[in-house]
Amino acid sequence: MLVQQYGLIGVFAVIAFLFPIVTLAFTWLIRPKRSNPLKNSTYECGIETVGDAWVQFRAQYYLFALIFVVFDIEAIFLFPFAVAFNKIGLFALVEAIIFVFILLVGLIYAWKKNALEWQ
Amino acid sequence: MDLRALGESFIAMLENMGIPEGWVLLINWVLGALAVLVVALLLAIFLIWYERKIAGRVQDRLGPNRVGPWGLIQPFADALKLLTKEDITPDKADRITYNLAPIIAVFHILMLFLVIPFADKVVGANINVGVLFLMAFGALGTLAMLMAGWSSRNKYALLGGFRVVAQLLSYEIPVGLAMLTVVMLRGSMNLNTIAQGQGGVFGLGWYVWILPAVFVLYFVAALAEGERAPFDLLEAESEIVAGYNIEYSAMKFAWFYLAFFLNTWVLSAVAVTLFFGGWQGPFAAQLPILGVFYFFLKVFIMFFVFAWVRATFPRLRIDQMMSFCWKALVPMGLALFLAVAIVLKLGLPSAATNALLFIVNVVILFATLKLLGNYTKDLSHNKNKRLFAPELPRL
Amino acid sequence: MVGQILFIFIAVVTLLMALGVVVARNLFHAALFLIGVFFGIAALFILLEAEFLAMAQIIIYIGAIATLIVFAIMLSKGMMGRESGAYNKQWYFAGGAMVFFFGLVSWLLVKMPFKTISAQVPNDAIQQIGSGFVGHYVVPFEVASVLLLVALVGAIMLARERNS
Amino acid sequence: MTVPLSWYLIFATALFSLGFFGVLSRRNAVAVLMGVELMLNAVNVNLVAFWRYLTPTDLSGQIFVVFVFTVAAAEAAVGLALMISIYRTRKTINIDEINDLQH
Repeated sequence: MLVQQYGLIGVFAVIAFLFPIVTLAFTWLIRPKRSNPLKNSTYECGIETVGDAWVQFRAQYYLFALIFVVFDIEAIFLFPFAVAFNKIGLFALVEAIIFVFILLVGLIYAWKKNALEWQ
Repeated sequence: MDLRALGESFIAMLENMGIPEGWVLLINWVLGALAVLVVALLLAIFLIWYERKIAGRVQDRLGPNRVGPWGLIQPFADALKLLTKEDITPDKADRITYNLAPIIAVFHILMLFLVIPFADKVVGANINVGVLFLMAFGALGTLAMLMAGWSSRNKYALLGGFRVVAQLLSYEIPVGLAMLTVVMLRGSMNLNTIAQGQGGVFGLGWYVWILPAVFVLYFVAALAEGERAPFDLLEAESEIVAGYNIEYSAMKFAWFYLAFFLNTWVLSAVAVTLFFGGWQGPFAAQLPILGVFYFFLKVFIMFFVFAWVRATFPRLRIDQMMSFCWKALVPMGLALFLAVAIVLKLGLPSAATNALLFIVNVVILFATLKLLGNYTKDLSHNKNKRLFAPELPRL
Repeated sequence: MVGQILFIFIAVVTLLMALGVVVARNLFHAALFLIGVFFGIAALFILLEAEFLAMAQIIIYIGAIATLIVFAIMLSKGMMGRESGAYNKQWYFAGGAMVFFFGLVSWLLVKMPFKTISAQVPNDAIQQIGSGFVGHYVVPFEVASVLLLVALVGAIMLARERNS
Repeated sequence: MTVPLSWYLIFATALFSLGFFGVLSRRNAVAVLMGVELMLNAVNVNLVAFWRYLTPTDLSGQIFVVFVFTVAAAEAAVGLALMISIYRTRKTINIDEINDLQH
């Protein structure tokens, strides 16, 4: 059963990956190629580009990715729990609630520290 | 006509021709994969026309109407144009990453088609971790946009990349929480099993009647996941020109465009599967082909709602959007998850459980709306605070 | 037979990607290679019939950790371009240590007999994992959430900009 | 189950060695972190392979891997936050230039 399903996924993954490559190669054959330096320069609202594009950004943005990672892991723990939910007892539910509450403390901490503000 | 019987008779025919078993399996897989691919591409072509038509009607225009009857051939003309356009790669761009990004964007969206059940057991791969599969390959899309944003070496593109991280990653959490609640109710991550659990006459077994607030949560978060207005800040034309795909042209741009439309379709299909019974409908059990019809009907209605919202609403500001996700949707999702878990463990008869779930959902939904409403009302008197950045309610 | 060919193919590609992670001068390219490695390992998990872990691998490693790494690279201007000196002075020593370690451990592995048993993976594997979290492994389960909380608090403290 | 267990173990060893090399030889702290991730992944492959070949009916092996995931994610989050913090003050994250504690 597992082999049946994942074999299809494997075959499809190869096809889905090759398909855009093949079409891109095909358009490379038929499209016009008349490039010039001006055309290939970086776009910046029609004016000359100022400085390098890879500039320093504020680390504030990083915090969102960080909080996301923590909640993502939480989801990985809770999905098997949800699947097993009908089979487990009341005590297990209490444990899961404690688990969620500990993470909720993290969310509230981030909230208090203004880590959830986009500035 | 039974679709599964058709497939089985085809396998039997191949085996009768004396082809070894392994090859039959391989032929089967390749044919199945090609079928899913063709369905996805035809859908993309049709969806572009459908959305443009809806947007046109909403805004009191006609939409495409020149090429073919009702402009139906228009997307083909567009595709042909994009195929033959000159493709510009900026000199400064990081070439490998720049070319890889659209490929990954298409790859991830096509993979998502594999686990969506079109009718009972008519699904590419009927795996037990279907919901996780959606989350896993959905996350690849974020990565494709990040790659595009970084490799273009353009300030707007990089800024778009940062917004991608902020928006798509953040809104993945409410989507995941909504899916988690449904999984808990059904006790399975298999999407076909989830759809099967929503039988009943006239759609009374649909989970949207039991978990309305969870559906609202999913829908709002899905609007953001699909980069649709009012959450389309990734490619806000008036702010960051086009965001991560600013330097892309011709076919590479077309791939991002296609991924965008198919993404919305997949989000609608998942909404239908999780909350609106998937392929369930009158006589679908007797006649599986009807299941396909019902499924597509529901998905196109759902897609219509997505397109309708996109054509109607103005755009939010980015700080409002991030606050809304983390300070309203995530707490609401966690509260729903815990409340549903507790109600399910009370051990009431199933009718009473369902009624109680509905009440709990409505209460949480209105409590969230009330808190948000109070907060915005507060703000209109207090001009120093930023609109729509709710603070922790005092307990 | 088919399984062996598949394994060799995946293993070779994954190891080449891992080599790319170690030798790529451009950090962003190294991160892309790392994503390839994660993907290859997810494929190996499928071969080992651990479908839940394969999906968790993609969600956590590619969706979260790799994104975090890519994002950190994007945030620091100096890291985005080509590095001048990617290796430190002791790289030849590290190479020797690596070859020695690999030789020693694989020699031991070939020598060591393992009593393998061939049994089916239970059908309700995910359910068993879920009840394991709240059953036998409840203490690590709660400790994991505390660990995540501490990581969150620590990382916010570190990455926050203090002037505001 | 046509693939012998030792193949997986040797693969994991090779992956671990490559990560080890990365940790020891790279100057950039993010590259070092990537090496650590490779090593953790090698450990995961070992855990899953042992689970599949030695105790396939007991799911403890898989549960352990999920805990390794958690630790890896926490490590990456804090490590990268540390690097961003250091980068902000020093404008470099080359490990041999961050040596305040040596003096």
